[in-house]
Amino acid sequence: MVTAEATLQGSLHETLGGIISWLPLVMVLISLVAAAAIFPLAEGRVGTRSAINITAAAVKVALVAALVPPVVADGVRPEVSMPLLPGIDLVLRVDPLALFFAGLSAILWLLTTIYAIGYLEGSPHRSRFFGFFSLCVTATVGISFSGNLITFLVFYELLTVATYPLVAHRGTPKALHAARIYLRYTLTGGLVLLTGVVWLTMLAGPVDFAEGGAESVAELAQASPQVATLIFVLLIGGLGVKAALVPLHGWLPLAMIAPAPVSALLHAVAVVKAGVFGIVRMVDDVYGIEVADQLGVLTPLLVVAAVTVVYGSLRALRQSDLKRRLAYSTVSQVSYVVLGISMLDITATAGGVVHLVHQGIMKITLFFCAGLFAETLGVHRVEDTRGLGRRMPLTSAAFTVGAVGMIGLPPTAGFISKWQLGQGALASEHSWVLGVLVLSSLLNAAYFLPVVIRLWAPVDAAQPGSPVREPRMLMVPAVTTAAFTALVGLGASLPFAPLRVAEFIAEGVFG
Amino acid sequence: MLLLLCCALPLLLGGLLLAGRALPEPHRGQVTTTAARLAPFAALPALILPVAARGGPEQSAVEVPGLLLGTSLILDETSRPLVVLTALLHAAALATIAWRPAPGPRDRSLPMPVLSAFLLLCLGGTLGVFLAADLVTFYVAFAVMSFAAAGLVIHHLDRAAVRATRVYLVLSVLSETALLAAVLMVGAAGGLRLAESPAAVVGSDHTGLILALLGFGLGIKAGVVPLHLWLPLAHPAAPPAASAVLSGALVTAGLLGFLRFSPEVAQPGAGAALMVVAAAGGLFAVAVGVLQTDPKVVLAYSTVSQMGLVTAVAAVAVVEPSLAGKVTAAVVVYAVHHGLVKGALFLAVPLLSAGGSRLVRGAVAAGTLLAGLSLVGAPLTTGWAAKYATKDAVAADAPALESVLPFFALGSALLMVRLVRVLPAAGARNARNPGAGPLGAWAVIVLGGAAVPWWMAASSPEVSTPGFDAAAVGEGLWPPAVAAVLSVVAILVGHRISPPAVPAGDLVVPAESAVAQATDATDRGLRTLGRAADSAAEAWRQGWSRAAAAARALGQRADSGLEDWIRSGAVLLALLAAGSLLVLIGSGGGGG
Amino acid sequence: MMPLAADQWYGLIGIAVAVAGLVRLVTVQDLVARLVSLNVMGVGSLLLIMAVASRGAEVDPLLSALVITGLVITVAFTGLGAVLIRRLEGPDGGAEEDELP
Amino acid sequence: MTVVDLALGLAVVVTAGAALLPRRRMTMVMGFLVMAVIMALVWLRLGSVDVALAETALGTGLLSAILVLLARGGPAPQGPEEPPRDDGAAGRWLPRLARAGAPVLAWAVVTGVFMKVWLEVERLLPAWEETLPAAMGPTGVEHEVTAVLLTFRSYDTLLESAVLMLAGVAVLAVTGTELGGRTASPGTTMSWWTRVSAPALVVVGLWLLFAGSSGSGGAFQAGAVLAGLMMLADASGARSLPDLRRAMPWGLAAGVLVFLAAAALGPMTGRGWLDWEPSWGFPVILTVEIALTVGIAAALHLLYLGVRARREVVA
Repeated sequence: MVTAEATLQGSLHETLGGIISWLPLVMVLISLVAAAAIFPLAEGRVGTRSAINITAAAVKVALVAALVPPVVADGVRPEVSMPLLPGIDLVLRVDPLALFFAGLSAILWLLTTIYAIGYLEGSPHRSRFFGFFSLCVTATVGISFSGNLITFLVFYELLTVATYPLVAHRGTPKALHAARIYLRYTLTGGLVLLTGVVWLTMLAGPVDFAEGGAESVAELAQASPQVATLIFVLLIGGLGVKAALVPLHGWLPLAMIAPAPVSALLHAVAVVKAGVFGIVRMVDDVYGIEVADQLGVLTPLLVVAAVTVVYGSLRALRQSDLKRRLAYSTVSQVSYVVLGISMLDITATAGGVVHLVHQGIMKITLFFCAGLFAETLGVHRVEDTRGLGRRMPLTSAAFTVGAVGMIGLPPTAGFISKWQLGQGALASEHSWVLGVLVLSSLLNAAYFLPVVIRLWAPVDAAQPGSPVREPRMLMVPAVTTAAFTALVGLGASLPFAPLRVAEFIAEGVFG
Repeated sequence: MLLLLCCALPLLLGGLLLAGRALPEPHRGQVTTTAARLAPFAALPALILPVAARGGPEQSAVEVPGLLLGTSLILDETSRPLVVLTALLHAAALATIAWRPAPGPRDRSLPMPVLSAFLLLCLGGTLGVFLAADLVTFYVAFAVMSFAAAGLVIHHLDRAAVRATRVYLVLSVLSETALLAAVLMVGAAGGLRLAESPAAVVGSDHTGLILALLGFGLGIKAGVVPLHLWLPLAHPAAPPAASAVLSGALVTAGLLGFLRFSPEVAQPGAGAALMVVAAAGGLFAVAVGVLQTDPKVVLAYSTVSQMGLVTAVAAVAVVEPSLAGKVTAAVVVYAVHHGLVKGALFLAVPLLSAGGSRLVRGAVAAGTLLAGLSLVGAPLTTGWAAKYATKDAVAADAPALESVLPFFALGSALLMVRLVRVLPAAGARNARNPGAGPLGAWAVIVLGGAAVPWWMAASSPEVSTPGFDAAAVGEGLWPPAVAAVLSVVAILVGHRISPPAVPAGDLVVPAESAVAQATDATDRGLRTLGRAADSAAEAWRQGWSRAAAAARALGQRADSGLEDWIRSGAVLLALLAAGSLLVLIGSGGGGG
Repeated sequence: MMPLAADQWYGLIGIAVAVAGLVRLVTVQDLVARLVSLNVMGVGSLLLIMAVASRGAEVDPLLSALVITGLVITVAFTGLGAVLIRRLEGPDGGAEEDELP
Repeated sequence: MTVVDLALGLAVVVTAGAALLPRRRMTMVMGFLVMAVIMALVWLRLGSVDVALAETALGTGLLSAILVLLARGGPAPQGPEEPPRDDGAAGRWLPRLARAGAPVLAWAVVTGVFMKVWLEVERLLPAWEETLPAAMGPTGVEHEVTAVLLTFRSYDTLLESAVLMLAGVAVLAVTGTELGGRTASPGTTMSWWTRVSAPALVVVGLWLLFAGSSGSGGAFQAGAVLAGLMMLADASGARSLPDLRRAMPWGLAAGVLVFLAAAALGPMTGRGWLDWEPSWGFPVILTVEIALTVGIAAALHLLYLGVRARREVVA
């Protein structure tokens, strides 16, 4: 009896394991199917479209949540592999880092979808918009679950193609110009990345992502370090375009012409994140942190990241357009991630990785709020935000939380990132990075606090105007992410909190 | 558990009050006003705690591993009296604003529940600073306190309040950043527990830098000249109840930082620098303060002066770590005395100009007089005891400082005289009864100020209390006496010469213009940078566009020649034939 | 010179026809003529493929399948070409139309 | 090489000339038609019944229908080829000769070289030795060509059906709503004949389809027959037959979608693309064949509908 029961349990376990191993493919397909269902929908069928969107997003969040315990706690690595070309497989695999990124994009996608439905209410071409929106998320999930370089590349390029129509969505000459520039930058970046990937594959064979680096790449680095370095530069250079590393960041401030949900997508959920996520993958899972260190490529990367952090903040200071200011802030903030992973320290790596999530939550809050200001009262410029605290209290409160997080003040998520990075910097050989962090904090405060003060404390005695009804579909996501910003900071040490998972990932990186 | 409740209850209630502002209108007012009326009770756990937790530090410690980066709180002998001070002051402030008989005149000010909420957050933060057992908690609580206090300063939303808030926020951000850098370095050196921090400060590679950053960051909060800029602006701008909290509790948090991080190995340079700067600044504040006309500004300068004194005393522990125990005890007694007395004075400002029965007005005047005398250090008051304790603590190792201390008492006396002079001009007396709430709260603080420090001094083995000998009494009497004489002279001479007018916030004005100029310069620099970067990017972009256009044109020209089907067909055929002939020749040559 | 085998002969025919189709294709202006030339060229090349396929004792099924594919594709492009020509010249442009019943 | 081969080959060349050289559209189309008939014979002669069948159905049948429709509907041939030469100046004979002669010369050169290469190359190539059936293994379908089409050359087949579908989609895109309406009935005889033959043709089509798995035939032939039937129905204006025009896009999509689904079945079960479990072979292939038949018939019919002049339509 006992054995029979055990067999039954075993087979049950097997079945569950079988289901779990299919989940990565299912998750990629969910949004693909959603996209396929949305494209042909008639413009007026708002209900159906919203239902498809929200259902797909919610299912994805649930699936990510279901994957967390087995992947993080039990060490299961669900994997789907299918042949793409002879000798090259399309591999989808879930490891903690993948889940981390997928979780971020799944949750934020749900919120962004709700926001976008409210934001675009009554505007034309919504089926097209949401179709590409879903495609974008398909690509993002694909990027996060990619188990090897080729798969990553495929989804990475898909993301480029799927975001172009979103940036150009408004169809105005300005939007088209921005979209063209965006495409030029990202396609060139994609080409450089492709060159690097093809070269690396030629020399080292198909590269599987592995904790601590791929062996074949390590051998290549041993045999011909110059070539390995050159390929590294190509890979990072290609990814650096989306990650908005200076001087490859030019498209990002231009792309703010897109509708607010797209900006949220670009800055927090998908595009910029895909770039840095790729850099994390290259450094940690393709080359491996030790090989990269031996090649001597980490310190230059660190310097580039540091320059980006400071430069982005400096440029943000002078922007009078709110969204442009936020865009430059993204340039600066995203490089924290690169800063973290290139310091060769476990605490710093955890800090960098956790900032992937933290920056996403905080920046999306700010873009949601900026969109709300623009949509409700037509406020685009920083100086026009004066006195909005009275008229749109919830939005302003959410914005304040996001800004406080960006400055890195406790008890928000930004503080946790900054603390980890600071501790890491001091533990590593690069204690000067602490100076960069401090300087960046001050600059962040210098360009965010004036907005906050303007919101709540109008200097002139002019009447601020009557309170405005904030559209609920827009406000709920903004307030939710603002709450996340605080909660993620407050509960940073709880099990399965982003910081915990990031620490777990960092342990994997350092073996 | 009670320990956690101390901090958590005010923070939660404050957060809920703010969140309650999101309710739709008919409910919002009722719910939040009712909650705000209950707010003073949020300080109860903190009042019970020092009495209830009589055991050793082991019993009165709590760990919350999941919160932030792991949170731990502890109640030790240093923090015990400070918790009482904070709880009392905040409870009084909350009661003053929430238990008023009727809401004040409707102006642009934020609603009462919002003020209560910020007071509650401030209370939670300040208690957190006092009770923190680890660096992160200390830093987080410090930040919560600092930024919640911004909500107090901005309350009236008028021009002065906004200016004060801006100055306060700028200084707070600088303070927080300096503190973060210092705290990170201390943490990296292994001092994540506050108990180990002093050793880590010494053990770190960057001891000098840490000390400088700590001095800067904490000095701003403690109001050490020249980092005191926010105090004289914030106090008149904030409501009196909030000023009481700012002056009594907030600055003490900065002071506690000095005590907590005071290194175990002597740092004579840093200590002496702090001592000199603090003491000189304290006397400078007196000089500026006596020229002010707003009673709350006078009180603010009094605070700056007193904090200078007590910081200078605390600096003795940096110079001579062996004295740390004695100095800390004395500083804490002084801080509690000053906090309560200053709180009583601030709370008295609106009461003095309010109406009420003759009895009430008499009581208010008497209480204020008592607080004033206490601040000056008149015999039998708590000021007398506190000043004696500090004098005794520093006598052995800092004779220079000891000789300066009486001048602070003189300064306080002068400021009090000035206060009496400017009070009547401060505002038209309104006939309204101040109400039982504010009056009761004020009375509690006055009585607390007269009793608690005495009790503390008596119960602590480290603190020496003055005996009733002639020397001690004389020490307490001469400053007010000299001040009285000087004041009479000043009043007589004052008609002839007009004293120089120093704006409230003294150095703020030049600092502001300097900052404005610096901002302008930075702005210009940034504009240049931006223009250069943008034009470089634009040139790059246009270069590519031109290249692309040229390539397109070239292709088009080649293409248009072949556009005609027949022509291109002919070319193709010719090429094909020529290629074939080549093949023929090639293979023929190779041997068919 | 060796006598020609059947497959070689058909190969030669295929080449001649395919090249003729190509030459006509690039030298004629009329659209329908071009379409027909394209078809002739296609037939020629298919013939060449079949010639290769039928060299052994049995016809190679793989190449046969390829030829069928080729025929299908021919139909597809011819049909599409015809539709496009019809659109280009307009539905009522036919001069010969009236002569026909 | 026999006399038959010689005659057939020459016939091909002659008919090719007949298709290429005339100036009148109808004439060249007729030339091409004859060529297609000859080609069917050539295929038979080369030993491939499948190709001959396909040629008959697709080349001779459909293609000629489309081309004839096109030729009779279009304008008279024009262009710089035949400018009216009223002056008839004798001095211009040289350019005219060059115009006519240069292509012939080019043709001769290229053909000659290719022929030479071909003759040399063919001698060097080994004859087909390995017979395919041995390599085929159990695909679930007995007939070689069909099995090849569906299993070994599945990529090819997929892309081919996709090409057909794309052609159909392109026709839809280009003509849009003009497909609507029916043709005027040319006469009762025609319509009667259509009604009578329709069931028979359907049966023939189905037979070709099912025969594909055991003998020559399959989706393309079946699709062509069905398309021809629909064409006939349209041309005869037989109103009693169901109007299938609206169903065309769906039929089109069905073919390729089913094929894609079948293709994805491989990776889902851990094999390559278009590679199935042997045991599933027959049902899967049959399903695909049915769907492809529908798709191809739809695409071909759309091609016909697109070429059919609008004027013939009764609104």
